Amino acid sequence: MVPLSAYVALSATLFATGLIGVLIRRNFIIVLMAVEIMLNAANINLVAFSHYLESMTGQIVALFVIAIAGGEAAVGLAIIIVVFRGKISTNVDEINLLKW
Amino acid sequence: MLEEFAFGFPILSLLLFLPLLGALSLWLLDDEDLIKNAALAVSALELVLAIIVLLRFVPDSAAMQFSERLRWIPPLGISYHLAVDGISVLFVGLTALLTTLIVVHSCDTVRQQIKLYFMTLLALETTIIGIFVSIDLILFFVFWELMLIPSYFLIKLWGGGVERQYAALKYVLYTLLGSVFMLVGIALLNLNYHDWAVTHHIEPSYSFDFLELLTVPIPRDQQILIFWLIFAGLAFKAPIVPFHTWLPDVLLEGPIGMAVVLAGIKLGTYGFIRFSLPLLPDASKSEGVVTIMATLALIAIVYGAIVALIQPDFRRLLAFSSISHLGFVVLGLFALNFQGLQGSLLTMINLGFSTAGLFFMAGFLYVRRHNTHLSAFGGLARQVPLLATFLLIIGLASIGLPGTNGFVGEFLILLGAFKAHWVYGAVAVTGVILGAAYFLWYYERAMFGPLAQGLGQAMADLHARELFIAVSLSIMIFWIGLYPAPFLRIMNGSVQALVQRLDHGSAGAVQATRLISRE
Amino acid sequence: MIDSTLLIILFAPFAGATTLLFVSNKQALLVRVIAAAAAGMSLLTSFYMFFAYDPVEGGFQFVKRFEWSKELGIAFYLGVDGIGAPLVLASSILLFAGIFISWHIKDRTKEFYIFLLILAAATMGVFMSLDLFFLYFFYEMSVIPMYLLLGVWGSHTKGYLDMSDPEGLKKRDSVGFIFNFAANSKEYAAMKLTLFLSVGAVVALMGILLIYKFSGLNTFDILVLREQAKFSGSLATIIWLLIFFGFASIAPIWPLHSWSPVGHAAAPAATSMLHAGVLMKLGHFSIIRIAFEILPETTHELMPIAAVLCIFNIFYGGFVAYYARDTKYVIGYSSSSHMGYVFLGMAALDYISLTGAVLYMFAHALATGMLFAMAGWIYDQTHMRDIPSLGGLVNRMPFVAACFMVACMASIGMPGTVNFIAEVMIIVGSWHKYPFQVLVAVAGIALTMAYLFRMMRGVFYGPMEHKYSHAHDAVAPVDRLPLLLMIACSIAFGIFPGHFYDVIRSGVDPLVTRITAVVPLAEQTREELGVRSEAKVSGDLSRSLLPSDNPSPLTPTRLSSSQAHASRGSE
Amino acid sequence: MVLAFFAYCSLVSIVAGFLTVALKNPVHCGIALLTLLLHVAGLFVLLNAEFLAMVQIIVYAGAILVLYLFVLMLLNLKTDERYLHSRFALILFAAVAICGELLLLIVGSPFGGLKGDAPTEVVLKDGASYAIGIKMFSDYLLQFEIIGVFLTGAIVGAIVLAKTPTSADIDNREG
Amino acid sequence: MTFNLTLSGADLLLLVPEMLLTVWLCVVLIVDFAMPRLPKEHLAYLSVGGLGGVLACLLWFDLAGISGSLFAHMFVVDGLALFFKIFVVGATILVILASVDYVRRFRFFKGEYYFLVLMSALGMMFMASANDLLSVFITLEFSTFGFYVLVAYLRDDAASNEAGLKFFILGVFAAAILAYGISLVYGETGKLVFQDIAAASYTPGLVIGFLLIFAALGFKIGAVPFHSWIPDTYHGAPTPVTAFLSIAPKGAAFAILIRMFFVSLVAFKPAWVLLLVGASILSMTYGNIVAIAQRNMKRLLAYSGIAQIGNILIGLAAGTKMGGDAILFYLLTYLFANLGAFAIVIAVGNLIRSDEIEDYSGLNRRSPFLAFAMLVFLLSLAGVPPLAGFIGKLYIFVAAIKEGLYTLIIVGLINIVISMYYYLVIVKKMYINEPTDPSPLSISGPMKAVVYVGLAGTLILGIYPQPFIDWVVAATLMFSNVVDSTASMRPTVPPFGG
Repeated sequence: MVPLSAYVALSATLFATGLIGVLIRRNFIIVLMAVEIMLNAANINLVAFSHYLESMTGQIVALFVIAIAGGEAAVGLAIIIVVFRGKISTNVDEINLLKW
Repeated sequence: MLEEFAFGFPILSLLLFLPLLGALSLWLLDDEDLIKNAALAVSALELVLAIIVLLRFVPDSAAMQFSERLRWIPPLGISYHLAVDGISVLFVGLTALLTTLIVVHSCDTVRQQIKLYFMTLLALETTIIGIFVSIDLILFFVFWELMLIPSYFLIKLWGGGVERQYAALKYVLYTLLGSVFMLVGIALLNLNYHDWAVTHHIEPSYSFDFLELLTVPIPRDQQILIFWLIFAGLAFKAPIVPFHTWLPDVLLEGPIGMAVVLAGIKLGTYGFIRFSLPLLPDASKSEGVVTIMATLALIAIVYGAIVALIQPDFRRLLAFSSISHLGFVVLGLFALNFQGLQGSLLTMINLGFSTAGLFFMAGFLYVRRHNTHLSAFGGLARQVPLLATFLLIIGLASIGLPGTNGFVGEFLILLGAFKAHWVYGAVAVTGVILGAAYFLWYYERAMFGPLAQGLGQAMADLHARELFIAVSLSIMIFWIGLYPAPFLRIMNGSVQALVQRLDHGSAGAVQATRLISRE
Repeated sequence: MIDSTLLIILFAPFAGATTLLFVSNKQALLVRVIAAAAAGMSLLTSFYMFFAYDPVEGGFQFVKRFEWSKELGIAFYLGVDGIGAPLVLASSILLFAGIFISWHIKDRTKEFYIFLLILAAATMGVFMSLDLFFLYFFYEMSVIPMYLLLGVWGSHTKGYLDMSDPEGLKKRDSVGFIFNFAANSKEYAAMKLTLFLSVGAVVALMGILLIYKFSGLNTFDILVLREQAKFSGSLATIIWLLIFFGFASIAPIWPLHSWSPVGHAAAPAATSMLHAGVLMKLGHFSIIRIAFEILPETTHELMPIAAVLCIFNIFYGGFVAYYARDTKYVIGYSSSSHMGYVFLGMAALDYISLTGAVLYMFAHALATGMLFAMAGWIYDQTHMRDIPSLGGLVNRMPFVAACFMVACMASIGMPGTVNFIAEVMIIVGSWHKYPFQVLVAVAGIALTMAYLFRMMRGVFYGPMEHKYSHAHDAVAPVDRLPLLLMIACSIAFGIFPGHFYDVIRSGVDPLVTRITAVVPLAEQTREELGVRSEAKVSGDLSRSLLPSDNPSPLTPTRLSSSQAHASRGSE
Repeated sequence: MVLAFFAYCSLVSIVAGFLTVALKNPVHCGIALLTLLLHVAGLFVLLNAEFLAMVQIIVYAGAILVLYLFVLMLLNLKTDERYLHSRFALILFAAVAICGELLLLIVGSPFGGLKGDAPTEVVLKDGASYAIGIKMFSDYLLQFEIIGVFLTGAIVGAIVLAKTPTSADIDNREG
Repeated sequence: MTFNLTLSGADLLLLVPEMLLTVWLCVVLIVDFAMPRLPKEHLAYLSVGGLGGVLACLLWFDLAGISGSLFAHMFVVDGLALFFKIFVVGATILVILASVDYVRRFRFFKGEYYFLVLMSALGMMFMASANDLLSVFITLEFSTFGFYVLVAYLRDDAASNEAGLKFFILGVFAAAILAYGISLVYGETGKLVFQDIAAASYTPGLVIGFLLIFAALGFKIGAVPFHSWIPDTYHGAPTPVTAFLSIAPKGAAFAILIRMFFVSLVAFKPAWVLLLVGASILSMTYGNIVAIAQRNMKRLLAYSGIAQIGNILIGLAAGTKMGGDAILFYLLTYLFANLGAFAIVIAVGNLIRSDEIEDYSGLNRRSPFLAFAMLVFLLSLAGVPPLAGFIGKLYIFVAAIKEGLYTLIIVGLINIVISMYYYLVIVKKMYINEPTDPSPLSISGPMKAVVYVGLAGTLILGIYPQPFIDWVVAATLMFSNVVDSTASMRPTVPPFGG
């Protein structure tokens, strides 16, 4: 039997990977992908807890997370397309009309 | 509100406010002659009132007479308290007389803003009378300060000199600087009254009333402090020597009327004899105070006389002679004996005739030459004999020639001074000698000798009004000189009481009055 | 109708301001008339309030209370005591005068009057608030109108730095300059003023909040806090310091004063009047109302701080005023200097001195109001505030010159004006505790005299430049009315201060009793407060002073030595 | 066996996750992400969540990731020369430190939440899909409906942003 | 595993406002499609009408005291929820009215604008009722996605696109963090409903979970250090959207924060008070100091918004019922003042096509009404009596001082002065400076209505706030037992202690 902590450790590793990815990558699309990794990390957690806590709630939350991710991906990619039309770039550094 | 009319009729209030009312009524007039006559009438009426007061005054009494009392600011113990006694009553008459004479003199000499001039002058008279009749210290202070305002304008607007602005400001500033310290002194008297009441659990309250303040003892140290605080105010006004620098400027730059008032009415020394000495007897007779005051007085006498000696300008000369004379007065005061005090008091009155008279004379000269500098004169005796005569009469009075009023006063002072300490007397005598020297020397140079350049037939002798002034003054001079008894009798009672109080000190005297008032 | 006197006083200006919102700026006369009517209403009611105030009864009168917020313990609680009443009166007098002083403002008249009315009403609100919250509410409310009034309608000292003396000395080299640097912009002045006041306000707010918390009463009601709030030693000290320095910054006490003259100088005349006349008094008043009422012991302990600082106030302000070259700076610094007297009177914590301090606030409001009004007039006529550049204006404006003289006299404390009474009281009351300060104060009076006369001479006398020959005197009744009103009040109250004194005293007495735990001296006869104990004394004296049968009290005649001895023993 | 499958899936997931973040070419990143998603689905199977595993593959891998790849193709992105954020070193240091601590704390945490009403045997009896369905349409009905509205809105939003407007959409009648 | 859903008519009644709005936004969308010739501002009035109905319904709920919970307590209708729903709907109405002129600038998809605004409003209404972490996650994302689109709505404007992109990236990042945090909390407690979580013990997983959730919500409200999207997004977004974004989501997020801290985490109060104090101090100070340097009105309001959030966090840090009341009240004052200020920015922006502060020079001469209204709003934001902001700030401070948060209050007071400065700089520009172009400005009817509502709200809340105070006090009644000031007296539990 796989211990719960293994799942948690896996999820945490993935979350950390995604987090670092979001923070260091310049390309917006890859940043979005890193966010997807983080969401997946959350899902692993949820499903694992659902299993070990013998409650369906976790799975349902995971399902909603997937749905939300889908909706946001649609909107987000639309935004990226809009920006791309204007600037021909998807890099964080180059989108600097507004100073940080 | 009104608590008492000792006389049955508020004659002092009338005396006090008549000139002010006159001044206000002048405002309504437009015609110049009418204004002059009205001003004359007002001042004459005032003089008549003053004479009535003098006649109804009970001589040889130390009591406060014609007392009027009205609560003004009860919680602080400030009241509208008017009264005269032997010390102050003569000054009232003097003021009324001099104002009348000034009005007479001004009818010819003042050319511009006549209405305003007479209004200011009459207002000034009110404030000066106020100073003399106030028994409440705050009321006194009020008039003391208010006097500055008409003075300031008189000097500034009608002064003859180019530096009159400066002189006016200097006068007001100096006097005010002193008076604020005097105010503290007055406040301290009040506080002392209060504290004494608190510690004795008697009707604790504040009071600025001179008579009530007399009823409490004051610790000696505090007396000395208060003395010097009040001294600051009085010394500037008097002026006592190191504080005198405004005087020559004002007398020179200001109009004759103002000069007459400042030189003739000795407000500063009146303050000493009215308030400082009776309220602060222990301080007044303390060795330090006496020594300092006497020293200052002697310095004033000698310094004033010497400086006067070398003045080519008549009015400047008079200014320094006035300082010198004031030295006599102060010396007499701080001789602290009956003769000295009486002499001082009389001299203060005398100066109102002699020094003021000399200023009138200077005015007469000024009208004729628009200058009082020696270079403008010479050989006048032949040209204007009347003027020369009266100048001599008044001048001799100022020197103190026997037979004139000056002699009586100075004699009494010297007597008092010798009695106090022979050195004082000895030094003071040199002042008399120098006094004779500077006046006579100047007189000789101005009146005799060759006729000055440009001094032709244009020079007219005294005309009627001027003659009136000169004669009035001369009458007074000879009256006091030959028969001073009525005046001395008026003073006697009060001066006697003062001397006794000085002897007893404040604590001793107080017990008596408190016991009396409690019966 | 219960008693809505205070509501009328307070809300008449607000109502006026609201009405003005709906009036077009083009109808300038209507705007002015509405403003004047609102202020007049307030003024008349203030006079009624002041004279209807019953000093025998004392305490807070005309009280109005509306529950405002139960959760926070706030009530809209109005009432005046003997300290608030005169200051309300002063505010309404200055507001009314200010309306007329500003009669000729052309630029955005409506807005000007709106802000002026709000400013004045807010100050009145402070003086009548019995709730800490509303006190602070109105206090803070008065700041912003100041900003706009200064910023929009204020004046610069144009090219001040480049101007030179008749002697050819650059202004910037003169001694006065170091105190006035960078002050030639009205925006700067307005911002500085607002920020200073805001800092002071938040410091005070901190103190108020601490009172609120540690009283544990869940109320801002000053009367309740006064009776029930107890604070431990160090806490009370902290609160007191916060309250004191928070409010003293508007007063302004010495190291915190620098906004004030700058602000005075930049402000338009009516604003300077209100600013110097009443706004600065908010500080003193609030200290009295909060620190004195709620923290009496601490006040007793710490008030000497004010006594020390007031020396600097008096001297520093006085000297800078002496060296200043700008009419409004002179008056501004003189105000700053004179506020030292108020602090002195407050610091002495004596019945008389505190009464004097309150009276002085009133007196100073009138005197400074007049001075600023006329400085404003002169500026309007000549567009010049630089004293050496002016001169000889007496020929062009004799009426203003005469009024200026009166105002100077009042400011100096010339007898006959109410300032004199106040000064005497402060001196009398403070001597016991602070003799040195009293001497400084009287020297300050002389100093005041010096700079005011110096200014008067520089402005009104001496040779006049030709370019000022178009300057006008205040001839029209609307121009003369405010000046005459202020002069009349100053002199009338100076000569008849009886009611005034009684009113203030009725407010001061319980306060000082609480603080010093010394029973007021005439406590036994308080019920006959109007007459007090003097009646008896003077009765005795009048008997003893009849001239005919009594000798002068100078003469210690009828006293036998044994009697003297006995009485001396009893002493 | 279970352990080996878990080990396989988790290791591949981690590597794929790392590659997603680290690779230069966005398309390669997408492929790595796809790998990750598929292996996570495997983990779901391991946890008796077969319905979720299918959703993961169909929706996530099938729809969302394809969308990504489609956009990448559409925009024709090239490999980045400098692919890291300009301030990456600092951020990386901080992020690694924070993540490390996070990891330690989380792994050390007990995660002993209250047991629910769906023990494994019950779920296995009717199947995970059934269990999810029951839950979804009873307790979580509202959220489900909200997601429905959300997805509608998302479609409209995406269209509004991304659609090339036709002349009918350009509405200048009102100025 | 049995199906046990029962919904009575009374239960459904609780959902009526949301259902009404859902139907209405579909109506708006359909009307837009079906009647392409309909002037678009009619859509705005249509939306406002629908929202008016929702508002009426909500007010009826509030007055009639209708409350309850559905779906295993995951959807609650209580005073707090109703307050925030009214808040959100009110803000939405005002924003739609303020948008009418601005929407004319869009070249296409004007109708969808209103649809998306209503969509976001719907999401925020659900947020107000969310009582479990799943609902929090879903409704948060629901309300935010609308903003992603709205912020980037000016498709031809690079700044708007960029703003949308930044907002989106950080938004989904926050969503991922939120999801992960929820998963951890779920793992530690096995529950998602706030009340159930409250029973949980104190473990690192739970702490980290809540920290992550707080971080995500911090992104939402823009508290430092999660504020970085705020200035750019505010700057780039269409101004009405900025206005909307600056108010409604904040309110809704505070509904969640209040529930989370006051219900779930009440036992750990000493720990999170420190956290909130830190966030509050940073937000206030950073926001105000950076605001001083701003040259653009929207950016300035963005930074001032960060500072205002810091102020509101003071109330949360107080952690008492009174703190909650103060937050609600402050949000109300903020609603009127901030929305009013933005309305003016929109109006001026419409007229002179600029948001630079410099271009506000002499506004008083060009339009006294606008300048005066702006003055009132800015001063209210600065906290000057007799305006609403003053009461709001005071309420917050009173709540905080009762808990002894002296440092926080001192910092808050200092910040009032700092903020006074930059608000006054704008006032100076408007009133003292001379306009470069003195032509007068006038604004349209709907905009005027918004400004009047803002003015009225700002003044009424400042002068007679008692009814509103009563309202907020009633709205947080359910916390009076949960959180009281004695909670702070419990022994401190270190956040990461063993």
